[in-house]
Amino acid sequence: MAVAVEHPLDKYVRTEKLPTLWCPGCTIGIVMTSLLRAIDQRIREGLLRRDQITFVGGIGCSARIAMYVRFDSVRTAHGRTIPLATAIKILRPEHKVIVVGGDGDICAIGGNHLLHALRRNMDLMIIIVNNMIYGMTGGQVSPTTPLKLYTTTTPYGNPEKPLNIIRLACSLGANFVARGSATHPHILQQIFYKALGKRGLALIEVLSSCPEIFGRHIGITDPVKSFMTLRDKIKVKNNPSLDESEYDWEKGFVIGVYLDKDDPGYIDNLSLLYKSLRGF
Amino acid sequence: MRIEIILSGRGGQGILMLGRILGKTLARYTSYYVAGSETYATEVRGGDSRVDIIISDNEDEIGYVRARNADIAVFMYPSLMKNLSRYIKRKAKVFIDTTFIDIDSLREYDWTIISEPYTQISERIFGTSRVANMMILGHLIKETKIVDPEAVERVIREEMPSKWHDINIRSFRYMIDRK
Amino acid sequence: MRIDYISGNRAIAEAAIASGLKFFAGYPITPSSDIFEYLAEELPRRGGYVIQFEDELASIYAVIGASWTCSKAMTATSGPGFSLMVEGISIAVMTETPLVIAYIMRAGPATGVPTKTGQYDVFQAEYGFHGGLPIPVFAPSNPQEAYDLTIKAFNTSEILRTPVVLLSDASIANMFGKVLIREAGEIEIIDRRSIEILRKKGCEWSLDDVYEMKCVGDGYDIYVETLTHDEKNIYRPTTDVQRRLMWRLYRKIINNREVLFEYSFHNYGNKRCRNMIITYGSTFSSVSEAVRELNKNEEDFCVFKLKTLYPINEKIFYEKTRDVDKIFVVENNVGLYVKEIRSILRDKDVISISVIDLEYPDPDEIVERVREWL
Amino acid sequence: MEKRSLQISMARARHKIVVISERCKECGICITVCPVKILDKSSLRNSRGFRYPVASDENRCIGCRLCEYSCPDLAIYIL
Repeated sequence: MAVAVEHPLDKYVRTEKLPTLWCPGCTIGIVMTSLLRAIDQRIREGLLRRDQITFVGGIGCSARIAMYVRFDSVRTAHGRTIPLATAIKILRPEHKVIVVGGDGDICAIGGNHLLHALRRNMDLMIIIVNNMIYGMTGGQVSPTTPLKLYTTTTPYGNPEKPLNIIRLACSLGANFVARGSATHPHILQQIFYKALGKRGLALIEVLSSCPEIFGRHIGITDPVKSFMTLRDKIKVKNNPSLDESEYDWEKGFVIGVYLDKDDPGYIDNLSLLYKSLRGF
Repeated sequence: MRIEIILSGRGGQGILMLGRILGKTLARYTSYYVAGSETYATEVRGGDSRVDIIISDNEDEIGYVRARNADIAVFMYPSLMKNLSRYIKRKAKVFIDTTFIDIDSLREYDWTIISEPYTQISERIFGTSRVANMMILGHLIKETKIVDPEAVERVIREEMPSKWHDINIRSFRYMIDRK
Repeated sequence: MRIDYISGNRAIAEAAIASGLKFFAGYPITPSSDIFEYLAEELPRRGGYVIQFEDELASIYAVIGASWTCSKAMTATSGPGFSLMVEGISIAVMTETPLVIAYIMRAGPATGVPTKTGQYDVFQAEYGFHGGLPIPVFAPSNPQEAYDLTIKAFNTSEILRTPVVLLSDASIANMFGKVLIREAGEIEIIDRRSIEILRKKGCEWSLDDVYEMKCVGDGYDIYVETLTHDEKNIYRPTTDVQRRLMWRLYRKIINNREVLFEYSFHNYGNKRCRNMIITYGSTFSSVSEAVRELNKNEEDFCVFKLKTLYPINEKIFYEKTRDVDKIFVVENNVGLYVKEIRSILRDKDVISISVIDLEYPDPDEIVERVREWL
Repeated sequence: MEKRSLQISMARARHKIVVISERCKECGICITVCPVKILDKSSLRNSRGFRYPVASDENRCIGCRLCEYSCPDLAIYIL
């Protein structure tokens, strides 16, 4: 058994930190590997340099992606990834700066930063791994928790309508908005691949299954059943319209690229402005 | 030696600019230690503004950056005059803009009063009230000789945008050159 | 080298530029905004960046991010803004991120009187963030000190890899003074890349507990860890590792107290110093006038002005107060920093003179209050 | 019939299923997504007590990599 086995993606992973802390059957790992495959594809095609990739992660299960990938990666406080990533992008414009976080991290506590990054069309790739619950802290309600669902902080059911991240992002000026699902890793990889080539803000919401916490709340704790439950709710569309982005656990979710344009990003505008000022 | 100066007016009259030009001239072109403080209201126009400048040849004497026994004062507007009068020495040289201040209201003070309707003159000669502050500065320097007028002109050139040099320097020169 | 007549805020901005500031992120708040505004005009012309963020939270994290690209970064704020930033400062302490925060105090609590002064936030600046590891706090009392201490704040943050607070207040923000401005070539400017050089050639700093910093883009696949980590930067939730980390971060600052502690001593020509007033920041202005008044009656007062509020070099305190009978601590608050001084000078009579004043405290009031104890 | 399928498998023998057993957390997703259903839980456990997947008939692997892509723990890949 002492054979040195190496996964094809190990060169992009801090293997000394494996195994990950994610629970068995948690699909955040699939999101990570899909992203690494997309990065690998771009690197092999000569479209991206691995020393010019920076990950920024906050707090939460999915933010740990930044902990496991072998690139420059910066961890920070809960919700504060986007401003930190913004500064890195401004000072290292040649870098692809990737923000990874959960629905709570980016949409709740970091919601204001998300709003302004979208408005600025800030040149970041923001990946929101949406498991519809606060996993790391034990199952509290999140902005994307389905209506009426039991959580530890809504023991009588969630009275709040969940946030449709796609609609928010499309309305505020991001260049690229897509929804993927961890249950469809090939499509996810394609979306990531496209997003990595974008200027301006690319936001990808990735639905993921959480058997331990979300699963317990909906009564499906078996990793496979949890995975299959989510997979059955996914409909794949080539170019879905914004109306199809409806976020409803009962009705299921349409994945695909909702918005893909090529407006100048924040960095373009900034460097244009500063070039005329400095002459370089 | 400690010389204390109080400059006061209302927002928009250029009291802060007057203080900065005088302070910079003293700092750059004399060997004195200079310190000052600015107080102004939140509103840009109309509120009370006040500048204190302290000059000394000994750094330790500067300490307190408020005038308590002013040797020189400028009032371009009457609103703070009553309040500040207790910080002004007897026989201090006090410059009064009679455009806004009734000369009769000064009887109660034992000051050496130097007065002109600076704002009116400024409007008449230069077509704007905005350079009245420099006119007062010229008068102040003529009467007190605390700094070389040439140095003031240099600072005006250094500190103001070039399109404002001419009118400000002419206004500054007006009282100095007047016979 | 040039001489100018500038305000305390302007002095901070000028010194930041001279120190090699590359990135400023901020959110407007009186009375710190003119630092922001001046830098917004000047820095982009010199190759730097000035960005207004959506709030103080974003600002402090942007500064942290900028610092991890090995660019010198700062922000400026006041009490309410600093309250929002404290979370980020704790992150910066743990991740050992060099940055400078110009903290221009105003009268509080809450929104208080935004344009007026006070020294109410000395403890927030020193201890306000979670984790219990205080950071260097410098407190200028006039524009020249604001200039010099800003340069020291940048050098300190770079050498010791720590956030540093420059604690000024609304009075100093609007205080003008003759300032000797030394440009980059005329002063020692240090960045974190010179730590290894300093270590090799030997210097006054104690660098045993400071690790070399690699940045984003340096090609090392750096990992910035906010969790308790060992010497190899690996997360280890054990008491042993927590202890080692805490003590190292604490020692890093405290072992440099001799270099960091700055003060000035004024005896106003008195040979003896039976009575001493300890003060800091804009209150020094009023105290110096009060002491002149007190000394007229041969009261024999001297002033010990603190320019560093943390860390303190206790040795200097013992030395300066050896023959002193009475010690007065004058502050523009309810008597805060006096508690720090009492904890050092336990066998001395340390009297708190709190003068709460929206302007410079009235020297006459200080004289009156001090006389009650003579 | 049996003979033919064996021939096909031989022709596709280039697909080798590699399991890094120590990384496995026994979630079973790979077993479920495999279109040819050749993965199963082993009877052995790794050092953390998880029963990692083994291929019952590696020759039947069609090399679709769904297991590799769907594994959250980088524990399985196809050579």
